[in-house]
Amino acid sequence: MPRLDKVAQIPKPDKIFVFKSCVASNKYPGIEACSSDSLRILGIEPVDSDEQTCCGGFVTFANVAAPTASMPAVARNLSLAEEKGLDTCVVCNGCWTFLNEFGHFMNHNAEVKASVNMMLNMMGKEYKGTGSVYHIAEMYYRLKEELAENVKRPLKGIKVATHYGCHYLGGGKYTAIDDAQMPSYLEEIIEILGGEVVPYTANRECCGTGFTQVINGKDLSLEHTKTKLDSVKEADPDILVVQCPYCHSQLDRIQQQFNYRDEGDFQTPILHIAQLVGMGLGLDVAKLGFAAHVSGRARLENVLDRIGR
Amino acid sequence: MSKKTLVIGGGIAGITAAQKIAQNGGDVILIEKEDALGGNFAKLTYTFPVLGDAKALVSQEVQKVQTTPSIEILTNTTLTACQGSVGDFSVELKTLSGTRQEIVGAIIVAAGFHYMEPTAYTEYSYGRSPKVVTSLEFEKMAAENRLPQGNVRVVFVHCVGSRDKAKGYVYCSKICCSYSAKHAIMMKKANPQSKSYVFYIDIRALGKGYEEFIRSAMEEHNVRYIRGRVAKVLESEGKLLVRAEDSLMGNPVEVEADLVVLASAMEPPVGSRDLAAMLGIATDEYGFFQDVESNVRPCHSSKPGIFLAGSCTQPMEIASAVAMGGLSASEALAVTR
Amino acid sequence: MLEQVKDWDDDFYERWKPIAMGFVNEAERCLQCGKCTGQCPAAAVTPGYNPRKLIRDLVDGNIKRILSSVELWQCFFCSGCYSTCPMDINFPFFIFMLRLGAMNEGYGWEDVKQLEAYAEKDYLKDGITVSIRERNPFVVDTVGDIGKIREAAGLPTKRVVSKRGVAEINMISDLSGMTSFMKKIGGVDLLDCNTCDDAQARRCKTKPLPSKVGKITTKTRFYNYGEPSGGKTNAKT
Amino acid sequence: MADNYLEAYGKETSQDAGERTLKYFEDLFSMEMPLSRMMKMMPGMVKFMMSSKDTREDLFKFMPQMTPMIKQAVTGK
Repeated sequence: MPRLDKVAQIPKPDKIFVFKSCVASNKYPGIEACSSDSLRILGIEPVDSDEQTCCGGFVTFANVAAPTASMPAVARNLSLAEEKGLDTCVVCNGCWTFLNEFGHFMNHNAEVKASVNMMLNMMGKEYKGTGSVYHIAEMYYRLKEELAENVKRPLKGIKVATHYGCHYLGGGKYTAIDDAQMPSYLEEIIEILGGEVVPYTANRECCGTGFTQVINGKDLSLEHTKTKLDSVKEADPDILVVQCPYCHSQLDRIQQQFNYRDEGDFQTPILHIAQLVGMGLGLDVAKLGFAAHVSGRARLENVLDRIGR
Repeated sequence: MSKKTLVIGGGIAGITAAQKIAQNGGDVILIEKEDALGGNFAKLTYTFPVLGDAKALVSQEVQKVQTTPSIEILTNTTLTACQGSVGDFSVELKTLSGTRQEIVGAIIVAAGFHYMEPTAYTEYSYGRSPKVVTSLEFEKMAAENRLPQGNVRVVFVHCVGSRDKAKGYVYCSKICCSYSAKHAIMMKKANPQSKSYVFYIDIRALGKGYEEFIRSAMEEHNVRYIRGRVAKVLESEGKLLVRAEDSLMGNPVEVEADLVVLASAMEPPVGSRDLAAMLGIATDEYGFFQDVESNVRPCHSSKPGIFLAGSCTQPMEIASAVAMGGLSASEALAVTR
Repeated sequence: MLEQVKDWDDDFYERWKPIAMGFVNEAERCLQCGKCTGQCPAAAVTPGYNPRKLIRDLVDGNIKRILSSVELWQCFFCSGCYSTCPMDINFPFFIFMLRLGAMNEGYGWEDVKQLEAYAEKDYLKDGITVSIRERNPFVVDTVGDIGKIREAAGLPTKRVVSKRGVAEINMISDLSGMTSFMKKIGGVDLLDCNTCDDAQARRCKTKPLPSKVGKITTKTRFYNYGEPSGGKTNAKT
Repeated sequence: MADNYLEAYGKETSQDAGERTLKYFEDLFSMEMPLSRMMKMMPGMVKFMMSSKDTREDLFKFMPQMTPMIKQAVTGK
């Protein structure tokens, strides 16, 4: 059950700083396009900045950079939103955890904050720690009423399964808007959009990316992804909705690799929650960016045929 | 003339205290907020470490207090106010028919405990799957002969809410190890075809015969004990998948189960802090009533004239609750004469 | 060889805690209950990997065993252990810090150097960690040009981080010592389907792992907590 | 090739390895700014200064803050 007290604390601002994610921009541009456009339809003007870089979470937890390098990078990105007096909205679980966790850390450690600010001062910036970071799924859940009013293309009869990913609920054990073990807010969003929720056993399992394991421990990663995909296939949803572009990329691409290596026939389209909401809100099909999807393309077309293009 | 003693709580500790005072010539008002005496004891089917008939035992004790003329029993009654000091407390009781004032010389708090509702343990599917039950619900199932039949696997999970800083309490609930063994044996007796698995962290058998009792579950009743805390219980095609680590072997394991029994923590009785504030006595960080000195004065509350008995002070088995009821009775008699 | 308890660094953890910027705490509370391992995706596929054992060794001070282990590098960073931990031990941070420590001892560089290019060639050069370059020929065949899809979605053909932004993260990298650290790692070249020839594409389609190149010599790690499993047959590959 | 970590470390104990590791983390997370560390930062700052006009301006604005730190690093006070 969602923690409604936490949800109520999320503001409904006029404008929000939309933090772009690396995978969303460069692999699945539909996520980037849909996140901004859907927020605009729901009454929040997205603001972005081309000075915004990556969150730096990947390079940090890949141990290429020490936290001493990541703290200022996080502070720099957060200060871009602070300059404008806005909160930040991210589309990726990784960005959410990383910005939140390290931001929280600096806010509670004056010494570190001072040394980070010394570095930022050199570039004419300052990190105050006033802004908050929200995940776009949180924002959608907060804007439930607005969402319900604006559904233009109901997902009638579409079976949707959910995958929450690890770094939002796991890392946000006490800060996320839902319980880490049995979340249900994505299901609620799907029902608002008119879809039909399909449960499956491995819902709360990791997608198998294993952060860097997909690169240097590929056997482990693939083995885990296979169990996940097998369970998804059993439930046979029309769409598997995720809220993290990294999970999106793993689940989408690994299906194809299995298919090519004759280790199964996986054809489940993976959609980011921003794309699903964009679809429900009636965004132009080109904006959904389905051309960048690797697996289940035929099924995706079929879904579009059923709900109208 | 001696004064009356007010006993709060009609569980086994309260019943014992009332009996002992009456045996020694004192007068007692025994109040119970529910409509029958017996407390948590009355909800059980068997006792441990000797499998005694819990219902028969407790009704025998209840009958004793009911037939003693110097014990006035007020069910559906709560304490609403308390003033005064040792030897002269004026208390206000709210009964079904209205409020009444009483003057008592001493008060014995035997408010019992509450089985934690493990609703926070969403990883165990509690509340979502009807096949995941608490130990108390298991007792009820056993009493009503509703235990699963046939070739089934039953998983018992220790430490649900105990020894858990994140979702429950840091303390150990002390009796779960023993009663889970009891449940496993009950399961085996009710359905010899069934297989029982107990997931434990440490086995704490803190009483006479307890270790032998738990060993007998393993040795005579063929219950599998696996060291490791259950990580999650998933529903899959009508079965429950129980994931845990067999931490003695260091391997993750999965059990396909038909029933999962959660040994939920013993927590302070509902409203213990309010009751403590009304009486002017201290509670500990969890809400259990605080004794003034736990070694030699376990039943003295922080206020003279108010004594504590039973599991409202700490998780406790029946035998200790009875002993503590007797102890607090003698302390109460000492100040009411 | 027999493990000598007198060799353990008993107060390592206690001394480490105040140094580690708050990334490392609560491990002393560990009950060894195994709830973490029970839900761990990495432990499910490699029985040798066991977060409980790593915590135990850390608190006991058997530093040699942790730092030289292969298992240290098998964590999925999924935070599942933290989310179920009854004592709120944030285990992924331990892994993160211990890996840095292991690298200081000379272990695990072969894993890190496959990742270094993401920082050097993508993150610091363009400001974006995952670049538009595709390294999977299957995907190129299916999807084609991402730039065109971006255009169709109403986005600029390429997401560009401003020069100023890139200059700033480069300075952060230089100032914090990340650049020199990366130089030490060396790194492997990332493949790019746009520049690769057909022969390489064929290799990619049949072989899942990119070939390992790079300068650093790294010490052999050991399966200190269990037998090798999965496709990894021994530590040397 | 050693087949066990105990052999790989030879006579070294966990205390030695732990000592090294602690030293490493102490250096990594040190908040102090000795001269050597400041010198290491100079090339990065120069690179940043050279990258464009407005970065130069921002860095010059920082100079007043910088001077006492350099002084402190040089004199060690």
